[in-house]
Amino acid sequence: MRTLYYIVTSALVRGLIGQGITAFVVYQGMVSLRNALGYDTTQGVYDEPSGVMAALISVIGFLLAAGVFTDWLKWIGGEDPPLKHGAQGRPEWTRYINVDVNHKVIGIQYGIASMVILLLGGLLAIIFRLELAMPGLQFLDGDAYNTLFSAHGIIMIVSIFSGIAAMINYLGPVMIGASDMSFPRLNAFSYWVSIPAATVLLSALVVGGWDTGWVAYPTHSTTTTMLGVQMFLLGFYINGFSSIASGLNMVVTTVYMRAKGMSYFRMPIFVWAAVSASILQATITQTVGLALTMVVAQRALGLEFFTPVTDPALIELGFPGGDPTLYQHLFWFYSHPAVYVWILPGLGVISELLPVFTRKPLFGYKWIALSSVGIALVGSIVWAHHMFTSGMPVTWKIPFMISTLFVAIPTGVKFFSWVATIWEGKMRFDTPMLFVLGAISVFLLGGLSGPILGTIATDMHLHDSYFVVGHFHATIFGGFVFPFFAAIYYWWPKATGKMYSEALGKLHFWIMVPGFWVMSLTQMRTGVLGMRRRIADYGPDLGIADEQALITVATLAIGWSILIMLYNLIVSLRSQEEAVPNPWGSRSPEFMSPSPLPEFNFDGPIQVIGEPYDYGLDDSTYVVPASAAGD
Amino acid sequence: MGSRTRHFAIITVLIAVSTVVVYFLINLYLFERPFGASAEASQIETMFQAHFILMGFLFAIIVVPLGYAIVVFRQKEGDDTDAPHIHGNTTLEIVWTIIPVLIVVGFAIWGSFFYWDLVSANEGEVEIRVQGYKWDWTFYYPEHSVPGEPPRQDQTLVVETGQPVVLTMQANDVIHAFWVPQFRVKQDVVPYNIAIRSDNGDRQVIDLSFANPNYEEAAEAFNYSPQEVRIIPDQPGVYRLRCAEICGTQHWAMLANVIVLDTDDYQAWVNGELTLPADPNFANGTPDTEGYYLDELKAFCDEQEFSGVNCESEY
Amino acid sequence: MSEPTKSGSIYRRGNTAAFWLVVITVIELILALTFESAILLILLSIGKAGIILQVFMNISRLWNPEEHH
Amino acid sequence: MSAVAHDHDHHNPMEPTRSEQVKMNRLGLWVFCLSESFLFFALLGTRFYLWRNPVDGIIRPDLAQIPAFIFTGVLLASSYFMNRAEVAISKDDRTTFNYSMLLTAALGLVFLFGVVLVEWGLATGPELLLGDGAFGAVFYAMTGMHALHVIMGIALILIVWNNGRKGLYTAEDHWAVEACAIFWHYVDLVWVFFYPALYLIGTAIELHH
Repeated sequence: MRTLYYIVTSALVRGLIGQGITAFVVYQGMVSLRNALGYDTTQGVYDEPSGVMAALISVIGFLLAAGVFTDWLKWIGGEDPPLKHGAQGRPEWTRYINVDVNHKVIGIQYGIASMVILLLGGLLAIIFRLELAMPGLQFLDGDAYNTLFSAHGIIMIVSIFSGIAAMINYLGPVMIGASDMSFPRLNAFSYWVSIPAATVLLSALVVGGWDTGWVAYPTHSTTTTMLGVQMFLLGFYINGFSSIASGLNMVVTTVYMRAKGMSYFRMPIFVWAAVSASILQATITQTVGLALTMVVAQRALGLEFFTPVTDPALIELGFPGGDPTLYQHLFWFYSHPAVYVWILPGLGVISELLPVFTRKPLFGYKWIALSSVGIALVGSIVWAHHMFTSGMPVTWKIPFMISTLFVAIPTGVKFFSWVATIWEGKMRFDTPMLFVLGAISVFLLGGLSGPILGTIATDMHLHDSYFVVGHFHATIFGGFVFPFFAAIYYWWPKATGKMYSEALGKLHFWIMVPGFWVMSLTQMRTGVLGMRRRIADYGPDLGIADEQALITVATLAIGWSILIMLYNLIVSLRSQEEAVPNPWGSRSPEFMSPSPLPEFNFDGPIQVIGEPYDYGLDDSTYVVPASAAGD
Repeated sequence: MGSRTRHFAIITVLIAVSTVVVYFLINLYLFERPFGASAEASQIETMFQAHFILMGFLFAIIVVPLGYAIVVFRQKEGDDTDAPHIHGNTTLEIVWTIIPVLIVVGFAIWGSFFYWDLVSANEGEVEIRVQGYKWDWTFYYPEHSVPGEPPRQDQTLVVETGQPVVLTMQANDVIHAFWVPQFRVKQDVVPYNIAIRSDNGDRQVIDLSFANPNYEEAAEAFNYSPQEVRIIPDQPGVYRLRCAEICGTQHWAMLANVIVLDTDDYQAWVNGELTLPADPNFANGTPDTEGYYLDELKAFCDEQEFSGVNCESEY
Repeated sequence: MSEPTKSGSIYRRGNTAAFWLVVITVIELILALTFESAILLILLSIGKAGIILQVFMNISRLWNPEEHH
Repeated sequence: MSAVAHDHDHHNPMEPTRSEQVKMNRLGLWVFCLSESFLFFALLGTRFYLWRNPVDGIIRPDLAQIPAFIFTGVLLASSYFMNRAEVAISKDDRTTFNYSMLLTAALGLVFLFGVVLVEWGLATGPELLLGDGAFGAVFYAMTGMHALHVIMGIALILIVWNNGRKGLYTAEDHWAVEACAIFWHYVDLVWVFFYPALYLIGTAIELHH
């Protein structure tokens, strides 16, 4: 009974109820208002402008009901409320469903959200992979298929954002020796705004689905009659607030909260990657927000941003029409670098774990650190390579081809430095290390299939084909999924104080890596042979039926392996055995503290007195308590 | 021979061998290309080969040392000591930055000229207009039309061997994309004529459509330049045009036949003496697999005596 | 810290900045109606932005946080 | 299960001091401004991408110049008073602080109503319609997005004015006033670029409505 009471009165449940009520009230109010003004509100599954308004305001409803704004409202009234730490007299587990300012709690909240959303996105993928396993339409029609793959895309993206936020939030502050983020309340806001964003996004599936893919190119997105598109656009948009706020928070935290003696080039390498990703996240997210708003506005208000040719009277006067390629520029200006936001933290995890498991210093620390920044910078000026076939002038395409190829250089530096770290290293193959090696191999697949898409001549054949699907999944699995799993296994004993089963972890790895290789390479192969992306069916004339079946089998294998991981982790929580504080022999600050970490990470300020990765050097220390540093 | 030198000698040999093996695997099996039916296809094949060689080499240079280190240097049973303390080597870092820079610059310069060459106008090219709409394609042949009358149109793209063609494209609803894998070219097809509110609040549509008999004047007046792509078809056969940009419910079924004919057959088609296979479009009928039309195409191939490879490999 | 002369000069700094902002805005309008030079107008905007960033927004406090006390 | 060890001593041994927190707040606000700049640069990019034609190059709708000029002046004046308020609180001059804050908010409101009632023509009938191709779309998007920030700025000013009236800020510690000032000047800064982009740059195209 108490448990039920705690759940019902939690911020999560209150927020969801608040959001539902707000959405209902605003929607009904708007419909009545529009009826009174003489608009027709009976077209479509729901009245679109009213739905947009209801969705936007419902987010505020959620946040108010969940209590995210409580402290800020007090501040408006002239109070200065202190930060509330701890479970507020409730059991500890309720911290994860209530608004909590502790960065570790928020990190774990993000992690759970990420896994839940990952399972949902994976389920959708499995449904349409079963459809594609054979030529011919079996159990889905065009609209259902289009909704499923569009939802798979954006749901996975939300999952990835939660995943990197989990890693950055949990690890960022403790790795630099801080007690928390710079802005703990803003941090909580970042997490909690992503929940109503997700519900708005998922509501797209109930209000009619949408068939635009996650890119939502006009003029298809501005004219489609599948009304879920609005909820998709808004959900995507609102999730952007979360990205911007958490990016900003991490940047400021890194600048001002580092422990004494921790110069930028003595930070754990993951922090470099996290900061590079955070800078991108805090800035470029705005442009996709604008692009999405523009589509929403064109649909709901009639602002003609993307309608190519206007009426003759206006043209004769010299009035310009809209342009559908404008959207593509604004969208990819964000969405290409966004891929680097997703993979940089993952690449950081690879660089972080390699020295620990090879017992050797990270080869070329500064080069790896700066290559993260380099990837972020170069990655920001390559967006139009998604538009090589869009009808852009040739003179615009060529500079983008050149800048795209240059991404290979910082990425290459990372790869070579990893190999040099492993060379002559005394490697141990615990589960996290296996996933790191898997990540390197899979990211290599993604990396090597990149340049062929970057040169325009070959991209003309491969653009929008299944080759791109294979390439994209390889970069994201290699750059995010495998490192994320490596991170989960690696920091699990630190975060929970319990150890998972190595045997099950290795089983997970040995199913997932071959499964992914088969899936990705076969996707690329079918793409070269002529399979388009985003199609509900393909002809037997392409001769790719066997390959398609193989992809489906591989997808199922990956799905099962992830279930094994979840089983492994959940079972470990019930184990009686406590994990040792530093099972991997790491030098990183978080392993200097007990497991799980205390509320404020350390008993007191710490101080950096050496290099972070001096494995193999006797008498070298990285961090000590400031009180023991003796100065 | 020191152990370090021995290790490097072994991996050098392994890298060389792996590069060759991986290149052949990619080229002959993994990334098998569809039959090439245009001059562009053979041209682009050079670029594919260059990339495959690069892929093979880069794959080998990362995976071979990685695998070798895993096998040779792994922690031995009962050894708890750390590995040697090697924290970096600036010369090495500079080398593996500069060499990729050189490769990238080379590829960028070569790729730019290559692409420029690929899309430049060919001598004596004729225009065929391609219109994409939900969910089918129509082709207009101004070459075979009478001025002032509605242009000649067909649901099949028919081109002549060796005759350079410039395909100009427009969509009249949403963005579609023109892709014939055997030609190796792809081009988005962008909409042109959705009207907006005019003074009295109505919506108007101006006719910049290829179907307009006065298309040329209209295009000139409104400064309208449609998307274009150039091909020189060189292998007779039947191929499929597939829409490559998501465009709604039946995007997957937005297909058209592309038929490359030699000069005699092409003339026969111009004169209306050649019957073409049906248009594989399901937008107005029951969606079915493309297989339904394959027998018909096969029969057409046999009848035309198309050299086996293009028709056999297709169906 | 808050000597009258010094704070008076801070007020004056604001006055001067506002004066120049208005002057540039007038120049902008006149330029637009006579020359139609986009580059010149953008340069003038950047000048105005510089004044606002430096005088009104005190951007230098980011790297020199103590200067206003 | 718990990711955080039970710890009932809720005292943070590494809590940032007030001056450290203010430094962080300041950087945070500037990063936020940088972030917003991407939004406004994207809008400017949209304007220059769409408002052009093959004959004249960069173009703009021929909108009434005088009201736009006056409202631009009003926004500049409000920025001036915002600055005055911030200087006043830093030397503990409460009277100047109070009336300057109120004046800033009032001038902000004048600007807002100027845009909404006159430029959008809600009072006088619009020169430019929402659906007038790229002209209408970009004009309403840019002024609308800016007006949204003006509204947020005015709300912030009124909150800070109210808290200042209660005596919550001192000459040494008035971060809220500084934050409010930076945000308000930022809104002005955006208009510095939007005003010429919308009203001055490019060949004027006559409107018929």
